[in-house]
Amino acid sequence: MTGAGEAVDLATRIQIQDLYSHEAELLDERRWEEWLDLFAPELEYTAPIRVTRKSPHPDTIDELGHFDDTKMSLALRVRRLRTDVAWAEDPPSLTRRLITNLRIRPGDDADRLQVRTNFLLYRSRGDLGAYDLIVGERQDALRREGDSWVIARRRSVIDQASMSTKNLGIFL
Amino acid sequence: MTGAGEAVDLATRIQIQDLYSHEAELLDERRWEEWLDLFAPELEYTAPIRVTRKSPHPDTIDELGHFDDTKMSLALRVRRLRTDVAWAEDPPSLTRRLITNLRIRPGDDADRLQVRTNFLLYRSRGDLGAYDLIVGERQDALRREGDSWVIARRRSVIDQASMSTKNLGIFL
Amino acid sequence: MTGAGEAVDLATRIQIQDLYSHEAELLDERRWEEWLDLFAPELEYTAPIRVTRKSPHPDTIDELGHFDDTKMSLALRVRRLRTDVAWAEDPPSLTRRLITNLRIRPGDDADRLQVRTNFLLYRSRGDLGAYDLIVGERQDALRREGDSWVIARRRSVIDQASMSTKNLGIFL
Amino acid sequence: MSRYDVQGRLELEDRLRKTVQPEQGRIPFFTYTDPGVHDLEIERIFGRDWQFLGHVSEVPNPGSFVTRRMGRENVIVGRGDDSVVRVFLNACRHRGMTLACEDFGEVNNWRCPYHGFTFGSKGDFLGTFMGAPFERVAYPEGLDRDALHLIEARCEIYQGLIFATWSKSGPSLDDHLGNVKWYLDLLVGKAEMEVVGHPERWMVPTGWRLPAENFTSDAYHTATAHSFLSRLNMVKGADFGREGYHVNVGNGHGLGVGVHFDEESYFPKELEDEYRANLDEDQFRMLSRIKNLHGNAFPNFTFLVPNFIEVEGRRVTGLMLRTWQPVAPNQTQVWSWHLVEKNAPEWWKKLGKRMYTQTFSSSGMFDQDDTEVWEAQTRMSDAALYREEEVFLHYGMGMDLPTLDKSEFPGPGDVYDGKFSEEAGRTFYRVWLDRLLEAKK
Amino acid sequence: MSRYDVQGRLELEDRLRKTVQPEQGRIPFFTYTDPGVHDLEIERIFGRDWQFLGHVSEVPNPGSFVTRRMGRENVIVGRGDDSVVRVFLNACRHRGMTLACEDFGEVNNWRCPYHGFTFGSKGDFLGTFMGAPFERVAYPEGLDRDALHLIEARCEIYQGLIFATWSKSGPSLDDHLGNVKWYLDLLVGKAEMEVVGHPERWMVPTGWRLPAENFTSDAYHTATAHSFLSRLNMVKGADFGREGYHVNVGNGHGLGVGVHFDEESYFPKELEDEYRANLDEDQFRMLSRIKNLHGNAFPNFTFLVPNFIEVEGRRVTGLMLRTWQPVAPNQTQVWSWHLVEKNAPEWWKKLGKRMYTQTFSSSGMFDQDDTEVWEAQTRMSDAALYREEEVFLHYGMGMDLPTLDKSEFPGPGDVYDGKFSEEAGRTFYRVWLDRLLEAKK
Amino acid sequence: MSRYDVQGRLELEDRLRKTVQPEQGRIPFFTYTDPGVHDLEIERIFGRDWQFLGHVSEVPNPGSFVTRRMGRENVIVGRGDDSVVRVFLNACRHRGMTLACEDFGEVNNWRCPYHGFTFGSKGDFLGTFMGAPFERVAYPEGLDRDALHLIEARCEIYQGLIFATWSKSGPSLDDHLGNVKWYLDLLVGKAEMEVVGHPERWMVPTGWRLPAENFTSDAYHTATAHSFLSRLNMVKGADFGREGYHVNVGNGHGLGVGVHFDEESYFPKELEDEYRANLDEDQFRMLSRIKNLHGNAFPNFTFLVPNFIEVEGRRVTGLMLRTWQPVAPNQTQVWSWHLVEKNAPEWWKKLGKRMYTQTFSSSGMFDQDDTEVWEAQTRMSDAALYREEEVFLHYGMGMDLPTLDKSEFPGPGDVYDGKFSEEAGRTFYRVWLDRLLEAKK
Ligand code: FES
Ligand code: FES
Ligand code: FES
Ligand SMILES: [Fe+3]
Ligand SMILES: [Fe+3]
Ligand SMILES: [Fe+3]
Repeated sequence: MTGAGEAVDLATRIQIQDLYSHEAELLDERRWEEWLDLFAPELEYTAPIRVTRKSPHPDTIDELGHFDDTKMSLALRVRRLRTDVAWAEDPPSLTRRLITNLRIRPGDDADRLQVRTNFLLYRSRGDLGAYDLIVGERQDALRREGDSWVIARRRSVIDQASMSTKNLGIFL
Repeated sequence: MTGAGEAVDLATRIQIQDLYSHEAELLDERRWEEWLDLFAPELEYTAPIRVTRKSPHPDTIDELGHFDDTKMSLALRVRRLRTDVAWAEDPPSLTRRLITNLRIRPGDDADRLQVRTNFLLYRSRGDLGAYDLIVGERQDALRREGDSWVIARRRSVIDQASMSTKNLGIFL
Repeated sequence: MTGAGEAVDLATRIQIQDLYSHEAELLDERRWEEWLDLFAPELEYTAPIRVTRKSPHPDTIDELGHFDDTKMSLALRVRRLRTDVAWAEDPPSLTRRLITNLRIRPGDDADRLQVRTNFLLYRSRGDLGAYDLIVGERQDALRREGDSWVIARRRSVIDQASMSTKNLGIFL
Repeated sequence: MSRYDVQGRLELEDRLRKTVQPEQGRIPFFTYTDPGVHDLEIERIFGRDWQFLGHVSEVPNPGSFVTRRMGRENVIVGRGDDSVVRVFLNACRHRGMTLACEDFGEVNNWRCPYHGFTFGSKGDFLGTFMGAPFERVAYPEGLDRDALHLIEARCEIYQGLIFATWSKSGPSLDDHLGNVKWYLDLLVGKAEMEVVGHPERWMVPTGWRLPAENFTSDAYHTATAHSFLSRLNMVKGADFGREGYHVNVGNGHGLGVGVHFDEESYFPKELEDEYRANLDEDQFRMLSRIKNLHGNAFPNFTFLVPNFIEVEGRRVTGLMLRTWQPVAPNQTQVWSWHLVEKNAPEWWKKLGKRMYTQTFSSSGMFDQDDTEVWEAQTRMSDAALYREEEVFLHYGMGMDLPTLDKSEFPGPGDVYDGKFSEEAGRTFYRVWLDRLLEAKK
Repeated sequence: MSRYDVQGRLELEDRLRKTVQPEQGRIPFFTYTDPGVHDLEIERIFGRDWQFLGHVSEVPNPGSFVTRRMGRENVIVGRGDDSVVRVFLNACRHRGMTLACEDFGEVNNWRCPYHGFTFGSKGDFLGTFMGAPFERVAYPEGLDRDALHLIEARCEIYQGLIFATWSKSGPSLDDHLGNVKWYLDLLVGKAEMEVVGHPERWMVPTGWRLPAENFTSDAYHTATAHSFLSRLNMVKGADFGREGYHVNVGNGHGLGVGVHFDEESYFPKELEDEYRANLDEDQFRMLSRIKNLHGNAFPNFTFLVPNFIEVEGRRVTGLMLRTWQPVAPNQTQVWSWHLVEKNAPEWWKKLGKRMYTQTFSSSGMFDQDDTEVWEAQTRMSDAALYREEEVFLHYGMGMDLPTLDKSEFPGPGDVYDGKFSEEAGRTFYRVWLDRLLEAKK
Repeated sequence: MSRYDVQGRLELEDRLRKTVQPEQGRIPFFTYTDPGVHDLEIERIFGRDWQFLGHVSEVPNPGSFVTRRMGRENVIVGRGDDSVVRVFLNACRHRGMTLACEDFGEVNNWRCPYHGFTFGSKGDFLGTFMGAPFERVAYPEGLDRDALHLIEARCEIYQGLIFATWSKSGPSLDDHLGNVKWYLDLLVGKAEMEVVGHPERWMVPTGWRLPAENFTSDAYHTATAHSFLSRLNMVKGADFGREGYHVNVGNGHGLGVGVHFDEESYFPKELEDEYRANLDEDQFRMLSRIKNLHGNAFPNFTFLVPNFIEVEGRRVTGLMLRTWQPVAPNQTQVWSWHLVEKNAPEWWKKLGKRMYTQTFSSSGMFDQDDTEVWEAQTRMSDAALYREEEVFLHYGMGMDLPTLDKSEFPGPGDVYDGKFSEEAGRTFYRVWLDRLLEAKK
């Protein structure tokens, strides 16, 4: 069994757990600029497409994705969201991210970690009680940066072959 | 980054985490009297209304809420639930509270903490497979009481401008 | 208040937390044979039926369940899933298990623990954005096995009187 | 008759004509949730009747607006730069996009996010976002500004209550409200009122009519549905809300007034002067006796003074206004306002709000039981839609009773001694039936 | 013909008359999910036919009740204080509120939570909750007690199986069941039976008819749909369930019996005496040969003896009863009972329950595949509703085959050698069509 | 006219005939979401018209297949063992079970999971899974193999684009596409193309027509809906996409071409030879001037060359193809393909894909705003279905303008100078109306 307990010491484990709680709060409060600070400059931010295949064929397609971003392009998205004409998210969705099932594994070297978490992203808009759920797994690569960690890669695996939210105007 | 790791020592962190798991269990098992014991006498228990506004207007309205309770009024609610005529919740809903994203921050003094958690409250009633989700954030103020903690304030932020559960006959 | 912090030391707590994250990953990745290894040979694996009753009548019926399995019968189910004719789950559902609210309590002896967790099981199939949620509580009995733990009993309480997923072709 | 025998509108009208018998206290079960009935209601009641939308304190300044519902439709209630309150369909005249996307706000004009067509606070088309040169390229012949005026509803205000109707030729608000005005004065005319915060909204799986008729004439249910009151010794005596008056107000409106026999008014002394200045003598005396008051103005405007309760040594209540917006035959959106006298003392504001929230919000101890019941009735009706024999429900309480005269009760309408009567409910259904069968307005 | 050309009930009846051809083994695809067909079924099958509701062991005492479904409607199955089992629409006669809100219970009377109207265990109106004085105030002229009697269905019991129908003039249960009684004896008449725990319920996105016809006459699908059996070497030989008999029971009922050729009966020796005491000679001999038995009594009452399996050195099976409750054209609620002989040895009870749960509950290894298939058929039919050409499905297995005579098989009905026949399915559809076209009962 | 006055198909056809006035630039609001209109569309457009299903690179080998949608129906697009691409209804001929349950795959035949009926890659019935002996037992008289052939749609391919129609007698693909072929050449005929990964799918709560008409003729919305471009200084100049040409292609197809005035083509030099080899002189010159190109082929096939953007020192774009699959009047499934030239340099592939994903996938910065708008229009229309007066929408941009002649613009169709015109949108609605009123094809 490979669990977090073995890959890192307790202080790091807690630090990482808090990193994810903090990140979720930043996103749910739309503090996107602070959120961007959590990422490394070399960030790759992707989200593969899911397909329905029989076992044992893979059910993810990485050749194309819901996202294909760099830190710079995320920053552009954030700048866009800060204009007064970002209609899709202004008025903003009410969102809440539940982050669970933290799994920390050694990365390529001592300064790197592979971190997986499960997420449930609740999103409501409008006025008749409807909401969307986006559920999946984040597969992150973290890099040590001083005494903190930055996210150097994120691959978000959404658990639907046909997504049931009208757009990804929100971040995973 | 402000995370739990920095505000409190590990033992306290664990104590608080367990407090929330315990609370959820009490509520899901309808052990309301024990649940009331988790609160301080001076409790303020509120839940602001959410509105759809353009950025950067606030999307919460605290002038009116889904709840506006004290410990005494919560106790009255509980006494009511224990009668045999509390139709709304007898037969009771089947509920489950998932509490995640624990964030602990210093309070006004050493004996106080600001604690935030995200919650997903699943509620099913009746017999045709329907269910409601109530999702949001709890913003609690905890106060030390001996070697334990009590909840002195709770502000539950529900992430819907128009709630999709027929009543809040259950507690947040 | 009975929380995990009191029943076990921190290392064990972390070990158990990781056990559940690991288990969820195995199931979501359909690594069923590895999953079976987490269970003790004497396993009882059940899921009571829920009913709508007025308080204080119990709302679970253990005389009949959604599951009534042993380790051997689970192994048979797994063997079945590995054939090329397990239509119900081939193509497989896309699933994600969020495991929260860990509660650890002493078991019958020093080598046993009672562990409860809440779960949300997200399941999507097909191509039009539909999904099912199965939510409830796992009530497990763990048994020490060397320096690790195995699951000796699992009672999964699903929070619906009439389940809203077409079959339990997936494991709880 | 089963729903299946009804193939279209004409047959449905026939079925209604034959089976809805308010004067006999008989209403057929299918009307609770029949989809055809619901559609008729949308067209002929919510498409034509006066509907409550909000309070003037919600649109205080020129440019202030709120977005509200009239049945299934979304409307803008806006105060123009000329300070006049108007109501517009919240749909751009170009291609129907939602124009105001906020619950409330303050603007100079509404600019459509799709192609930039822009409308002034009086609903007039102002041009396109990109300005005249740009517009001239796209529309060299110009745009017909009149044809692009926002679709406007008739809007009238009574005692700060904003109403609107899509009907161009129907009665005035004054005529529509009729006798209920006397009672509304007691609630919102007695002092300068203001909306506290923002109306709460939530979804209840019921048709809109069940709650509306409950507030119109169902005083009787309290003794059972809300019997926790007696279980917890929260009410004295066992009259359970019978003590008081039932009023069949006319036009489908109905209400019940619970009275006390204490010397003093339960309303705050501090406001007495303001009350006196705004009410006539009869009204002021009535106000002083009020212990509770529930009512509904046809179709879906509910008002309530919850029973006064003692808390922290004070006797308080918290005024509630509501609408029940039809979303589907078995789905209603509740809008629940809490209003308070602007000049009231702090304790009255604070405790009144608390009492309102604990008794009649989504978490209200009364509301909970009511929503449970309405949902269950709705589900049973839904399930019974294809039964072959007609199931009739019982609306026969208080038939053929004598009315009080003016000397016994000062308010207008047909007044009955004691709140246990469904007379107003029967009139509600008479008006309802007449509306549904009125093909063209 | 596309659904769009069908404007109302009469045109739908026409389309059905023209295209449903059971005797030719042709059933049109649209009938699987057409909403109009579904509505007709609710009115003319579930509104009129005998439906299985539960077993007498579920209402053991005076005052015991369970709440069940008859199609879309909720009913109370209650044993009165006179020990008679009755079936009532679970709707208060006042305003239709759900009367019994529990899945089961034991009560003296049902008191409505809304206004307290109270009904005795025989369905009689007893008065209002607050008692006579209170009632006299509200209804000075009194209430018409007869008119307020609960709506009651006809209820009859066969071998402990409780059935009810809304039809007042239709055939008796005895006539309705006809030949299937002989087979039901084998399942629930052979010994004192009891329901284990409570029926399991869950939702399957299929029309109710697909599972019903599957159990009626689809022995053939096992070889493919459940071919994991052979993949895992869990069945010996390759007959895949052909070995046995197909029975077109009549009245739309159908079943298949799988037999073994071992000397000994697979049923527990410990119960042999009880079996003998309850069955006739033919039945007892048949029981001794049973390896499995699947069937369905029209419309939606399924019964099953799953194939005996060896486990822990014992040969066991676990009896299942089911109903498929129509919720929508593409939504069905499964009710699945497990029953066992009350006097059976513990091993039989414990292992039988386990086998039942592992093979035929919501997690059952057979059920899984079946639900997957039924959902897919339902979705394909839904999608095809507007196709212009009629798509016909194939129901042609085993046409024009000779029946066995009494000497070859002792049970009643048209019996065929080998389970591979859809004769009972064709009769199922013939009965179904006749029901749908019967305007008035 | 309210929806309630329309009792059936004939009255709906009447209403459409009277109120849909494309040539006057007037389209009634109800058509956006009326359920009856939607059903008509399913029958008469998606049941009859040529629809885009995918690209040949998705079915590269004999046995390759993908499953796709034609309106509400699921189809198999498979390359037979004879290398011919065919389209079949993905429903087993036995009982309608879904035959191919994967999004794509490679098989020798399709075997139904229910009873094992098996079909070859040409759609021919091959027999049952268990083989001939088994089948002979079940069907001693044999099965009619011809009658069991899969239901096949007409399939034709243009420049690697696979289309199909259920109509047996309608026009050829060639005739249906007509002038749009010249433009499709520019997108997918200019080089060997391949689908990158797999089309992305997601659900948008809009009717299918709003996006389709947007891509047909709505260049104007960019300036407002996507005005973040100017806010962030991402476009030079303020023409906002007017610069270019609007083309009313004919047959309901429409498109707009944005052009640049730079010397050099924006497309990669590395591919120039391949482009030249595949395009004629006019086309090659046009390609060299393209800055962006949006369009839609009736009914729901959208194509787009997003505006070239500079990134990492390169000028790139990422070709998009789309279909808008109708799921409900207010629910559409988007299918979005990204294609690229197979022989393109790596930078073009990598950056083009990135640009496509960032601008026009589910997270695309343009798509976001569009989906928000379409949902809002849909909701407003839904809410207005029961309004009594007809609400008309404005489709009047660019009426009665002169077309360019061949010397000014080489491509076919009616070409207008500048992209601000809704001429193609008006033709889209004319074709749409004619289709809906065509009772029998
Ligand atoms: S829809 Fe409002 S400007 Fe076009
Ligand atoms: S509805 Fe049952 S008493 Fe009124
Ligand atoms: S449905 Fe395909 S073989 Fe029967
Ligand atoms: Fe009430
Ligand atoms: Fe089966
Ligand atoms: Fe756009």
